Amino acid sequence: MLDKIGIAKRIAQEIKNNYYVNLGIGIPTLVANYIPEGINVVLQSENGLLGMGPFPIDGEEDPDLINAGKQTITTLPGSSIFDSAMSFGMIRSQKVDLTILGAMEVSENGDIANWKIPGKMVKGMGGAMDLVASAKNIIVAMQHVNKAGESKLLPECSLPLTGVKCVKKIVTELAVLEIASEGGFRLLERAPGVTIDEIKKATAGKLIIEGEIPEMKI
Amino acid sequence: MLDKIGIAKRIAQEIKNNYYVNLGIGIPTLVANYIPEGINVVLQSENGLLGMGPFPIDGEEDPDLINAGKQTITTLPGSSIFDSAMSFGMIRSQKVDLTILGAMEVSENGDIANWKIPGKMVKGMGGAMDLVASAKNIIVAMQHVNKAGESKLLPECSLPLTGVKCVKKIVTELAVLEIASEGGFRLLERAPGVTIDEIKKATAGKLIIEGEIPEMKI
Amino acid sequence: MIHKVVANADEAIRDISNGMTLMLGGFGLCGIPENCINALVKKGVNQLTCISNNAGVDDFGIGLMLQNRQVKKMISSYVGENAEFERQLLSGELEVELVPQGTLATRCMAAGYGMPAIFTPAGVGTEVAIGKEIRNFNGKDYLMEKAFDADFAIVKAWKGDSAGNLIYRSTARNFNPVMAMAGKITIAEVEHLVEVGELDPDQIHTPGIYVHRIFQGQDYQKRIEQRTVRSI
Amino acid sequence: MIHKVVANADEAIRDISNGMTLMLGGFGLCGIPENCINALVKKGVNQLTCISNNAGVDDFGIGLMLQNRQVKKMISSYVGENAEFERQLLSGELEVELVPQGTLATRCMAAGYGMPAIFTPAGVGTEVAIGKEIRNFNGKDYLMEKAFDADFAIVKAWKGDSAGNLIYRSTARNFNPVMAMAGKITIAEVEHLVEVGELDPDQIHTPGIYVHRIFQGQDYQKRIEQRTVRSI
Repeated sequence: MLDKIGIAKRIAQEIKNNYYVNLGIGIPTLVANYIPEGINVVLQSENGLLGMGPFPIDGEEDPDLINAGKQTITTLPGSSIFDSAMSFGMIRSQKVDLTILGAMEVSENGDIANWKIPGKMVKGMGGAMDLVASAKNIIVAMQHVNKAGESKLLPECSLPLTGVKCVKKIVTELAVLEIASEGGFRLLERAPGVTIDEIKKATAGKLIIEGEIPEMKI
Repeated sequence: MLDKIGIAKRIAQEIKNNYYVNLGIGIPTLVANYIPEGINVVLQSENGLLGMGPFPIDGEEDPDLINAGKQTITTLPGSSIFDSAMSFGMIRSQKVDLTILGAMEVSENGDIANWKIPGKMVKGMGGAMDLVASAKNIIVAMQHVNKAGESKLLPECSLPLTGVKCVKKIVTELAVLEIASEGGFRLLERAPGVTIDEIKKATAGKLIIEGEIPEMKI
Repeated sequence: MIHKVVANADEAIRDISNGMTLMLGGFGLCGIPENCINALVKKGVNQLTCISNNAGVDDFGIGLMLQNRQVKKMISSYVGENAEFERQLLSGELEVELVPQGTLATRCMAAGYGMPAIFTPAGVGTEVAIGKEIRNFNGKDYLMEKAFDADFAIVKAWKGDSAGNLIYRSTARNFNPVMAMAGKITIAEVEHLVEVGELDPDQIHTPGIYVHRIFQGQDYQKRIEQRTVRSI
Repeated sequence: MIHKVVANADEAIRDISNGMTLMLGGFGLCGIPENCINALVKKGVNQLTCISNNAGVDDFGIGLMLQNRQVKKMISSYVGENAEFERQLLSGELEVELVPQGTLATRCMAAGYGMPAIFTPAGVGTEVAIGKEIRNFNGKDYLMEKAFDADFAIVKAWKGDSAGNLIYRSTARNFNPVMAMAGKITIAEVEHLVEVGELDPDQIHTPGIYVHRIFQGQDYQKRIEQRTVRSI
């Protein structure tokens, strides 16, 4: 079973050389720390920055320089700044190669819900709806089950949707799965020490298991 | 009867303090030279400049700095440069107070034709269609009759239109006229030494003459 | 050049009245028009519709206007940092229209570019699409979203000149340029007000034609919402 | 950072082939990609559709490609400086689609911003409107105009870095930024190619994400179409 850092490390393996990547808040933000050596990647922050660098050292925080999670950050040589319309312009026109974000629920046809719990939470969708509606490749980083122990991989989402038929891959503490074109969660890899039965038990939606399922290499 | 400079001088009187103005090619360009003292005006050039200055002095031409007529120009303190999309964005959103342009024909309901003579001339509309479709106030600077002696103020345009019901005022070598809301060319002023009969003879569209018609003050 | 300078925030917002629609620049607390917000709180104008990506925090930014019950409706993409906001919303005191962030930005840009509506795939198949026209282009569905219509846009820039030209600094740019284009009247507060001629025309982000009033802001706090540092 | 530098124009245009659609930046002869145009002429690729505000003059710019009969169709707003163009058009050798200048710019921007279509009042009631959907918003008619779809966009900038970030100079900016965003592949030629880190992130007009290939241009002529001076 993976911890958050393990999930981030496994997702980092999905990043290919010369990718432009948008990282959501939470686990996705951690992915930046584990990008393999020799892989060139440019991080896009949808508040208007390409080439996001690491957090600043203490005392060098700049209130004018934040990421989409409102964290103080830095730029890198080659960074560029732009306004919000251009930022989502490049997202809509699919210049961003990969979007990694969290989710409350994912359905077996690739729907995602991550912005609202009716009557309880009204934080808003931020840029998530724009990202999932346009991104060529969307990977979800999340826990396999919620705090009540219920599966977050469902036949259909119960919460208000963020986007439909858009998720390509899911990385959880238990497994790597992809959305099959015919519908269903195709199991690709097991987390170290996790059995297929454990994954079955934690997956409410249709789980597709074909052949040997290898263990992840982290 | 006015010469081109006279037409430009008369039109210059229409420019109010703190106006943003777009000047077309030809007579409209001359208007810039006769803006009254004490009137602040900013000239917009649709290729991407606010705050167009005078032509450069000999030897200081910059090939990167031209107006929409492709003439070498200069900037002024307070100028700004932008791309073509923003330039027409500010035109469409009516931030430009006044557009002055030439015409081949104007109809009595304010239609204008100035971009094409079928089978003969195919230069294109450039920015004229955008300007006439959006400008709050459009003044046409032109000769009252064409080279063949035919009126250019018509019941209906015979040439392909640039825009419909958009011209507000016309200044020719003979007269100042406005488009009446009910249709027709309302005569406002005569050029020095020009009689009403001469204007009538040169105007094919409906001419509205109410009360005394004063002579222009240039 | 046309002179746009006013003395201060109070003068800049003098004719903002009850029931108006305002756009307010900024992302989180970054690049928000602090001086104008404080002046609006002081003036006490209310029943406002505010278009802003976020709603501030409880004791800063638009949060101050919420505390003061000046806001009738918020149009935002993310409002998750504000307990008073959540209370007013759940109690029904505050109307909220949540809009995808890119749609919010593009509806501002559409207003500034004289485009009455735009098409975006964001929100297709979700409750954001309810009641909206859906249109298929090249096999993909898009929502038609309308340009915003705001009485005032209030933005914060780093530098500005007396002709209203603006330059933003770093990610404090965010929504400010698109909102600056979109107000019937646009007010800009700047950290550094300079004379015309001091800004390079090639570097201006918002041309002065879009700005009606500009003033030198005072006492910027520029609060940081999530101070995050790394160990060396 | 992602490295975008290629050796020269020939390498940059290596895979442009017959029948493709190209966008070419510039207004008149100002800010045109001289090096790439010369390389296209040398390569002799033909049956091209060219989207460009103007068509050059007889012996410079896109005029060279017209002389060489490489262009099947021009999509432009103003083509009045080119006798060979007019001859080919009147003889039927050349297809021409004339587009209002603002519509041309905005259809490029729409492609770069992932918007399949835009609305503009330009051309309503004229032959430009023939066959197009008309839509009324707030009492005013607008045409729906589609985003362009170009295989390559070819632009010229003043400075650029190896990550593809671009800065334009003065009115040589014109169509270049909107076309840079719009190509499936975007090629930028620059007067000054610099290392990453030398350009201020706040001053970049075209972020590198939009640019796929960049090279240091050579021997710029930068011809002036209408040299106009004043007496002192």
